[in-house]
Parts: sequence; structure tokens; C-alpha cells
Amino acid sequence: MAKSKKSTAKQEIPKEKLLHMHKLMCNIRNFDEKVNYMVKRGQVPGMTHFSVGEEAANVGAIAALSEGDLITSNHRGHGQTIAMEIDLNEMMAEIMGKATGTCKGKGGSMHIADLDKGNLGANGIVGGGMGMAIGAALTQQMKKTGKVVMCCFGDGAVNEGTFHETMNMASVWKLPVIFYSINNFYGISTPISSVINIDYNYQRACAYGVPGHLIEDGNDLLAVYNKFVELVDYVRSGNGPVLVESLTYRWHGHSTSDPGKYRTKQEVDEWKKKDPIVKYKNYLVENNLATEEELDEIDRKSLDAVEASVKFAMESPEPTLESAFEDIFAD
Amino acid sequence: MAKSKKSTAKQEIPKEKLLHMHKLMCNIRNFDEKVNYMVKRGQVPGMTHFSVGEEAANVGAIAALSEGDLITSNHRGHGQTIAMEIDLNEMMAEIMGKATGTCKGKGGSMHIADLDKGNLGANGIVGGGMGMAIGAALTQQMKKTGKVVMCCFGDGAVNEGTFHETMNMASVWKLPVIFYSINNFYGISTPISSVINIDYNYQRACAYGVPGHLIEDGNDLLAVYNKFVELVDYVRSGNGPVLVESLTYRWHGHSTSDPGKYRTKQEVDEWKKKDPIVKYKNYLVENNLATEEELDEIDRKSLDAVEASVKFAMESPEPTLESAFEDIFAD
Amino acid sequence: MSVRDAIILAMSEEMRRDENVFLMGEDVGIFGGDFGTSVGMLQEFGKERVRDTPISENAISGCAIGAAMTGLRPIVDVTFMDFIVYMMDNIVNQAAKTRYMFGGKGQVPVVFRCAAGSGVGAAAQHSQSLEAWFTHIPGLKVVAPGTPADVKGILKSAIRDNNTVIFLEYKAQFNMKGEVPLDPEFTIPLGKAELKREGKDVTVVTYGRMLERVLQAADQVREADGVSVEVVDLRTLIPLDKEAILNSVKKTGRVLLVNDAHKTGGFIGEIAAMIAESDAFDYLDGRILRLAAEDVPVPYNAKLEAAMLPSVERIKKYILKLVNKR
Amino acid sequence: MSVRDAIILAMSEEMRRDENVFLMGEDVGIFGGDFGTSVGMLQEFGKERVRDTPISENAISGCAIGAAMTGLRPIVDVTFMDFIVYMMDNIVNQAAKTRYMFGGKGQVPVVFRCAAGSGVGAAAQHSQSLEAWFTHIPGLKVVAPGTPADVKGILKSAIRDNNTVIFLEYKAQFNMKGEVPLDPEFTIPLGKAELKREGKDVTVVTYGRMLERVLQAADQVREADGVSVEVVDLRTLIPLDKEAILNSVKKTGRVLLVNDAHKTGGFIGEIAAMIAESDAFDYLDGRILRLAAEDVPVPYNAKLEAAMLPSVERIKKYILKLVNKR
Ligand SMILES: Cc1ncc(C[n+]2csc(CCOP(=O)(O)OP(=O)(O)O)c2C)c(N)n1
Ligand SMILES: Cc1ncc(C[n+]2csc(CCOP(=O)(O)OP(=O)(O)O)c2C)c(N)n1
Ligand SMILES: [Mg+2]
Ligand SMILES: [Mg+2]
Repeated sequence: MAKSKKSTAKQEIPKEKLLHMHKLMCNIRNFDEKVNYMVKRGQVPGMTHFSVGEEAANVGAIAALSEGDLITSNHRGHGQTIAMEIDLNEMMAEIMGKATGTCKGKGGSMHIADLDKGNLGANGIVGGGMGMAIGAALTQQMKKTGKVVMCCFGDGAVNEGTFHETMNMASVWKLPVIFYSINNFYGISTPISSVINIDYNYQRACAYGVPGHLIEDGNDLLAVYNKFVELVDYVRSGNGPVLVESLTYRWHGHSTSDPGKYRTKQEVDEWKKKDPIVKYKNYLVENNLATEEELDEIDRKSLDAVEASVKFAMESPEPTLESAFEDIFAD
Repeated sequence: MAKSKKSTAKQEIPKEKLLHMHKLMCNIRNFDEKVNYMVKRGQVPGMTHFSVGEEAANVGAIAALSEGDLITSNHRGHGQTIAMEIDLNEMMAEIMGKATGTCKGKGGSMHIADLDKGNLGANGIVGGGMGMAIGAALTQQMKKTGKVVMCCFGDGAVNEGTFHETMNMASVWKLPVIFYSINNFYGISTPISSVINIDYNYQRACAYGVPGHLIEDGNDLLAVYNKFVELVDYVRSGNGPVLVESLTYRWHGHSTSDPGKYRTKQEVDEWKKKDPIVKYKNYLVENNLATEEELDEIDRKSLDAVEASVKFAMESPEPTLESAFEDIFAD
Repeated sequence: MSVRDAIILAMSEEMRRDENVFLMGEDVGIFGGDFGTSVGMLQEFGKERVRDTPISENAISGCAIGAAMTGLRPIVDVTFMDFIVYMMDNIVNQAAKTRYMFGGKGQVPVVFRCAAGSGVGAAAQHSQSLEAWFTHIPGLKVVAPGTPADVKGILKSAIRDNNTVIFLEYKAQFNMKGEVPLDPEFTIPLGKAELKREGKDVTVVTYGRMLERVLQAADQVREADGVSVEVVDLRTLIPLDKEAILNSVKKTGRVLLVNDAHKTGGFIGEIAAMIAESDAFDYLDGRILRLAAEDVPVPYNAKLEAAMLPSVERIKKYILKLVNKR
Repeated sequence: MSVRDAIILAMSEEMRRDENVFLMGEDVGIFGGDFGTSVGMLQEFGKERVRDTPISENAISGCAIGAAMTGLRPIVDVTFMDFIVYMMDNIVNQAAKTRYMFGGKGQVPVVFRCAAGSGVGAAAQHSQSLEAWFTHIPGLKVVAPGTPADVKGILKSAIRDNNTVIFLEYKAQFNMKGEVPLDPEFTIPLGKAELKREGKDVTVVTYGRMLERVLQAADQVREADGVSVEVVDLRTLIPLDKEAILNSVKKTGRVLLVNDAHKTGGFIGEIAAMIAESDAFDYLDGRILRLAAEDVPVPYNAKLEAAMLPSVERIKKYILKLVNKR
């Protein structure tokens, strides 16, 4: 099973794309930090999970997809959704429960979706998106669209039975789907090492006759991106599914309220030193692929966009009571 | 992953045990052929699944257990139950739905259990016994009984999510449980090769960090027995679970009614030539471990016992209507 | 035509009509389905569209839902309804809620065909009618037709519906025969009950497997006792045709509810409650009676198994009790 | 003491009393439970008996059942009740039926503690009260206490019971406070309702989360409108204390049923049906009214979420409607 290559842009990624990926990482960081800020002040009404620290693992993977490809995600879906370039205004409005939100205020953080852009939705059930992912892949196969599906989940999710059943079905039917385990080392408080008896999740690929891949530095945007370019190509070519795992870390608690006793401050600080955005910035600057000013400017604009989204959300109306009774059935 | 040894009795199995295992195989064969005969004549009221052809895979495994060890089984549970030395009268009565049956006529073929003897029951749900098995193993571990649990299922059952979750939990907690896949090459009409993308089920052990074992000739009683002696010892010693697979074949249809179009007569006939009982008899006689007469006499007695069980069942009363309303809750 | 053939015909017609429709499930291919409900379809439609699956109910249901969200229209053969236990997340937390949670985007047109009920000596884990679970979940439709023609018409509508539909078929009735329209455009709208008998003395509301017995009982009491029974056959449980039920109750003032699921927590309890809170309450001349399967796991023994269900005799007795004839 | 502390106390007392009792579930250890309902227990009882699990609801429930069949007495922290979808086979096809299928042998003493209901802005997949599913399955007990004292007493009885018990606790009420007896031998028998208020004009039957609102409503209408409300708090749904319900209905002749689960197919429908088929029907002075959560998936927006549930105001309105006061 192949291991990932280190940072490199030798496949000549256009500068535009390089900067765009930086922007997306900034968007995730700034958006989630802002939401976290508001959560702490009681300005967000519901449960949220943040992708801060996991920006590279999200952006690098999704940047390797093409127009028309699809994803499913999980409760920690902000990173993927933003990488799929959802409208930030609508996303913020949704998290604040407003009528202008992605889901008209009825879904919230755990259910942000964008079907038109191929995002089949975040999911509150661990493993809940896996079945959908292989089904979406079956559609691509039967309709011969040439599109692939990326199924994103955490490390703890690999212990759900649905992981096993869907991996196997995808393998047997050679479905165009990438199973992507974003390993942040914990499922809530539970270290992944205490709930599997192998070293890595990607090794489970052996049980399904599919290739397994590890991206050891999931905070290295280009390592993630390069690996995914290769895997997306493999899957799109009709070879069936793959299982891939990135190692990364979440900076914040599991969810809105998390006493955090299960990991040390030291461990968290170590990981903060491996900040994926700083790492990427340094790489671009050191290799003369972008200037610090350019990158900071992108970050500033991103911050502005996030602030604008808050304004948009704040000024948006609450959903009407009647709207609660709509959208249950399709015509 | 170790492969099985061929027939051998060099671990000096006492003659009594050798003959006893023959008797148990005859009991399974004779019992199920008799039930099949009655099913065809409409004398059996419900759904049944037969172990004919799979006698060695059942008896060899269970004969390696000790007093106090436990098993769970599946819909095709006759073989295991008889190997666990259930009372044949009560078993036949149960299959005929009589008040004197193992389950008072309320469970039938798919729910025969004998909790006192450590048989936690057949199960109508594919994979339904796996959770129970690891739970029973947890009890042995927490109470330090030194007993092990054998969890029996088919080949198709490895695609249930519960297989994955229970294997993993057993591995992580080092539970004393043997996962045993009796591979008869089909789940109803579906060839196992069409629903997994690896060669054998036992190879899935890799996903859980547990040893996987293949018994290539699951119709060779002593090959099965010897392997299980080794595995039971390994598991009893506190090393955690194993996954083991025997290759065998069912002679009859999946269940009571089965058009059988999914496999050729030729294939079935080939397997009948590999009759586990004939193979074992030949081995014993050729190695002067028993005479043909002795063995035939055992077979005859077994037939008598089966006939007696039919008589017992026939003469037994139907359960009363009131009994249907009993046994729902424990006091 | 038998119920079995009506099912095959309905699916086949819809698969001819719409290439997005396909069938998936365990042993639906060469085996022709655990209950023979897809015999011959592999030959006509091929392996892609009559799709044998691993024994993986969770993946089957999840795959169907994902396929439906992206443009296909899967029919899932659940086989024994009891196995739906392994599909609950996909049906309840995903399919039923997706559109709502996404603010009205997306749809999940899947039909889950479930072989329900007792009657084949398969005991407690293979004999359940679990429709009540799904009627409780907003976002799902639930149907249970009781004649071969209704089976065909309702199944076709279920396949054409853009929502997830739980379709009950009864293992004890696959061989039940009746007239079935052969017109491929024959459908029966979901949400419409049918008066299978008109009457003025007593209303009996039922659906699915029990319809057959209710009709026998109704005909017999009419003949023998001169009691005129109105039989309201729901066919669809969700959406529920409340109007049909309430109109009949207002007309007769007496009502008996019958289903083959366990009594406690069964769907007929919902109907009783719905009547008791409506204006039809004021028309009632007596208690709202229920007849259902006894609250015990289904026993294996054939006599006990049969005795756990409402019989024609008991249905008659209850009807007569309502009109004080006995 | 809060409901949360009552749960911790009940479990801890029982674990001290009986070494076979243990707790298992996701994050019950150092995290102290998703809702803090096992804070401190790891420290007292250690990792063997306060057992963190993988995210494997099927294995958790199966393991608990197998352990129970062989002599242990597990308590499972299901956390959000919505996740019980992955436990359905083990609970419904195995735990509920094992003893019956085996002809009266074996028992499965497991308590499944389920955090039910809405109220924390967690939307449709984290807010369900699914008790109706389990009340429909013979062989299971179902309980839903509504005060800290009842939580303690009922949970202790559930742990001591030799059957599988589905225990509902409400995420919106973990901080609710009340007097709780500290006597380790204090228990409340399963199957006994309690008259939380005696009254003569109207009966309100409720359980679980809605009790608090019903009591407020009852007190307010007594005060403001002079209506005397009898509040029957079921606490246990299965086995159901029918006598307590029917006696009260016979006394008052008017009845309102309230729960926080969806209306259609909810357990109060069963209660309405039970009343309407009983001799209490003849004592009824008016329709049997129900108030329940609306039949929509639980929306995220806090105002909508709140509006989907029966409010104190609406409960009062329905009570007054029954006595024709408004
Ligand atoms: C079926 C189910 N079980 C449990 C939960 C509660 N839960 C939410 S997130 C989570 C941990 C998930 O861990 P992981 O997959 O590693 O994702 P992460 O949160 O670390 O990104 C758990 C147990 C759930 N939402 N769904
Ligand atoms: C959960 C569930 N799904 C499907 C079935 C129907 N079913 C009964 S036996 C069987 C095949 C099992 O195959 P295998 O595990 O290989 O056992 P075998 O019958 O070959 O011994 C199936 C699909 C079931 N009983 N339970
Ligand atoms: Mg994680
Ligand atoms: Mg098999």
C-alpha cells in the first residue's frame, strides 16, 4: 500500500489554483473560528463541530475533484462544504437558523448540503453518509457519467457496520467511490488506537480487496492534493473504490461543549505548531510561488467574507412557523 | 496465516472419542435426512435448514470444546446443536412443534437452544448470534471462568455489519471467542465469490489484527478437529479472538423450498463424492482405528435413535393455547 | 392472477416504462426472490437492473437511497420484513428526513417491499408486521394493499411516487388470486381508501392481510344475521384517508378496527385515537373495538401461530357484539 | 438533585450493590457520557465496569445482550435515542424474543438508557422520542419517568428487572431539579402509574418530558379557572397501568393525552384506543384529546423546534376545551 509523497507542486499546479486552495483553507479557518466565537457567546442556537486544524485534509482532497463529482460528509462537515465552495452567507445563515440558510434554517450545522453542487450533505449519524455515497456512485456507474463520489468520515466511523457493508458492496460492484477517513485521532474522547487493533484505518482495505492509502501528513495540503489527484484518476478509470486516510488533528473540542479531559494541552499545542495553513504559506513563499502579501491579502478577504456572512445571517429573517410544516414530502 | 493439517490422529485421540465423533456425524446425517423426508411429506410445519454434507465442519469444531464452553449458531443450526449433544427427542419434538420440544414448540428449527449445555441458540437472523457471542465471551472474561465461546455462521454472513463490529470489539477487548465461518460456497443462491472481493473470508481477520485460519478440507473431520484444538487453546489462553473458516458444502437446498437453479447437478455430485462421513470411516478403518462393523453398528444405532425421536415427537402432545401466552417476560 | 404475479407485473411494467427503475435485494436474480416475486425478471432485464446483493441490509438500503437521491428509482426487496431492523438508520434517519433537513431539496424515491406477517411457520423472527414503526416517522409513506389488483395498482403508484414508500406484502398471501387489470397505465392513487363493501350498521376498517378475512366475515354476517357491514379498506396508511374513515363511522356509528400486527402500539390504535378525537366521536353508538394479533412473539407451532391472529369467526363475533346481536 | 445526578446515583448504587451490574457505551468513561450522566463513575468503578466502546452500536447492544444471557446485568448508554436505529435487531429480534423462542429459558436483563426528545438544537437526527417502536414489541419493558425522584426509583427497578428495559431520559431535562430520596433501597415498581395531582373535572395522562408542562398547566387552570385536573403520570409504558388510567377516566369523564413524540403512531394513540375499547368509554363526556409533537421532522431553528411541541398554553387550552370553558 502506497504511502503519500511530500509537499511538491511539480505537477505544475497553476498559480490560480494554488492561491485558490489557500483561500479555501482560510475560509474554513476563519468561518469556524467565527462560529466558535459566536457559540461561546450563545449566538448560535445548536450543536456544531469545527474543522479548524483539518483544513488541508479537506481542501487537498476536494480540490482534486472535478465539476460534477459528488461528496457525502459527516457531522464535522464545515470543512468539506466550504471546500466545495458553498455560499458562505447561506451557510452562516443556516448555522444561525435563518430562513435564508442553505436549508431554510431547518437543518443547521449538521445537515448542510448543496445538491446542485454535488454535496449530498453533512450527516448527524456516524456512518450515515456511506450508504448514500455508494448509491450515488451506483448512479454514476449505471448512467456512465464518468463522475466519482468521495465519502468523507472520521477515524471513529470505521467501526460502524455500515463502513464494512458499503466498502464491500462498492468493491464487489467496482463503484467509483473514494472512502476517505479523516483521522484526527479521536472519536469524541475515545482514541482511535483504543478501538482498533491495527495501526491505521486504511489497512482495513485488505478485507475488501481494494487499495488502501495513508497520507501521513494530512496537514500538508499538497501531499493530500497530489495523492488525491492520483486516487481520483484511479477511481474514475473504473478500477473500483479505494480507502484513504489522512492524519490530522482538531484544534477545538469535539463539539460545542467538551471538557477536553481526554487529551493534554501539550498534545494540542504540538499539533497547533503543525498548522496546515502556516505550513502551506511557508511552502509557497519559500518556493517563490506566491508572496506573503498576496497570501495575507487572501486571508483578509476571507475574513471579510466571513464577517459579511455574519452580517447577512444576522439581518436575515427567522423562518416562519408555517415553513416548519413544508418540505416533508416531494410532489 | 496458518493452513490446516490433513487427517491425522497422531495427537492420540482416545478411541472412545474417535467413535463418538463418528456417532455425532451419523446423528446429524440421519436426523436431517429424516426431517427432510418428513418435510417433503408435509409432516414438518415450518422452515428448516439442513446440515447434511457439513457434518465434519460442525462436529470437528465442537468436539474441540470443553465442558462449560459456549456456542452461538445460525439458521442452519442442527449440525451444531446435535454436535453439542442435545436430546434428539426434544429436538425432533421441537421441529414438529410439540409441547415436549426444546422450546415447547414455540421456537422451531431456527431457535433450538440449550442454555444449560452452553448452546445460546440457533438464530433466524443472519449475523444475529454474533453480538450474543461476544457478550457471552465478555462474561467469561469478567468472571474469569476460563471458558471460551464459539460463534458459528455461514459464508454469506461475513457481509453483515455486525460481523465487522463484533469482530473488532472482540479483538480490541481480547475476548475469548472463536469466529467460525462455515463456508458452503453459497448464501441461498448467491455464490460467496460474487459478494466478496478477496479469496476467502478468513482473510478478513487482517482488518482486526487477529489471526485468520483456513481449513481447506472442511469435510475432513480430523483436520477440523486438530485445527480447533489448537485454536481453542490459543483463545482460552487469553490471546483474544480468531477467525477461522472451513470449506464444505450443503447437499440439500438452502431451505425447505429451493428450486436449486443456481448450482449444477454435477457440482452437487462432485461434493457428494467428498462425503465427510465416508471419508472418516475410511480413514479409521484403513488405519485400524476401528472396524467397519463397529462403525456401521454406530450408524444403525443412530438411525434407531432418530426413529425413536420421531416416535417420541409424534406421540407428544401439541402445546396448549394458553402456553402461547407464557414465557414472554422473566419474573 | 396471484399476488406474486401482480407484483412481478407491476415491477416489470414500471421497469419497461422508466429505465431509472431497477430492483435490488438478496437473491432477486436467478433465485427469483425468496418468495418468487421476481421470477423471470433477470431474464428480461439483466443483472444490472435485477441486482443480487451481498447479505448487507444496511448497504442495500443505503445504496438505494443514494441512488434515489441522484436520479435512479430503486425497488428494494427486503424479503422478510423482520430484516428491516438493519435498515432503520437509512430509512428513518436518512430517507425520511433528507428533504426536510435540506430545506426542501432532493427527493428519495425508493420502494421497500417487505414480506410481512405470519403464516408460514417461520416463528418469531420471521413473522412480524412492523408498519407501525414507519407510520410514526414523518416523511415516509406506508402502504398495505389487500387484493391482487390493489397490489398491482398501489405498487405501481409507489414506484412512481417521489418519496420513500414502505410497501407491505404478505407471505401468507402470495398465492391469493384475483382479477388484475392488465392495462399498463392502471394505477391506484396513494392515500385513497376504498369501500370494499357498503353498509349501514357497522364500519370495519382494515388493510393488508386482514382484508380477506374481514370481507368473509362481512359477507357472512350479512347473509346469516342481516347485519350490513361497511368495509373501509385503507390500502394506504400514510397518507391516511381520514375522511373515508370518519364518513363511514358517522354513517354507521359503530366501528371495528382489524390488523395483523400486534395489538399494543399497532396502527389501528392510531385510527381509534383519530376517530375518538374527531367529530365522528359524537356519532358513536358504542366502543371502538380492535382486533389484532395477540401481544406475544409469533410462536412456531402452526396451531398456536394461527390462533394468535383474528379469525373470521372472531371478526364476526366482534361485529355482532357491536350491534348487540350476541 | 438534578435528573443527571439522579441517574448517576441510581447506577452507582446498583453497581455497589451487585457486582454484575456494569455500564457500557460510547464515551461513558473519562468523558463522563455525552450528557454527563456518568461523570465520576470511571473513577469509582474502573474501566472494566465503566466501559468505553468503539462507535459500534450494533456490537454494543449485541454484546450487552450476550453478557446478560450469561449472568451479567449491563446498562447501555445509547446516548441520543436516534442511534438506537443501529440496535434494532439486537433489541427487537433478539432480546425481546429470546426467552419466548427458547420456551421460557434464559433472560436478558439489559437497560438501554436513551436520551430522547428535542430541545438542544440538534435537529431531526438527534431529537426523536421513539418509545412507540418498543411498546409495539412483546417482550420489552418501556419506561419514561418525569421527575428526578422517579428517574432514580425507576432506573433502579429497571436495573434489577430480569427483562430488557428501554429507559427514556430527556436531553432537555438533565438539569431539571427535584427532591430525590437518598435511601439506596428506594425503588419504584415498574408498571405503576402515579396520580401526580388528584382532580375531578379532567384527566390528563402523560409521561416523561411532558409531565413537567402538564403539571404546570394543571396547577394554572386550577388556580385561574377553578378546573380540577387529575394528572396520571404513567412512568412505565409497558407494562401499562391500565387500571389507573381507566379509574381516572371513569371519575372525570374527560381525558387529554400528552406526549413529546410525534402524534401519528405515538404511544398516546394506544392509550386513546385502550380507553375507547374499554368500559371507561361509557363514562366519557367528550372526545379523547391528544397533544403531541407535530408530525414533522424536528427542525433546527430554536423557535420552530420549540413550536413543534405541546406548550403549557396549549395544554391549558385543551383542558379548558374539554370542560367547555373556552
Ligand atoms: C450512529 C452514531 N453514533 C454515535 C454518534 C455520536 N457521535 C457524534 S460524532 C462522534 C465521534 C465521531 O468520531 P470520528 O468519526 O472520528 O469523527 P470526528 O468527530 O473525530 O471528526 C460520535 C460518537 C452519532 N452521531 N451517530
Ligand atoms: C438479516 C438477514 N438477512 C437475510 C436473511 C435471509 N437468509 C437466511 S439464510 C441466508 C443465507 C445465509 O448464507 P450463509 O451465511 O452462507 O449460510 P448458509 O445458509 O449457507 O449456511 C439468508 C440471506 C436472514 N435470515 N437474516
Ligand atoms: Mg475523529
Ligand atoms: Mg453459505
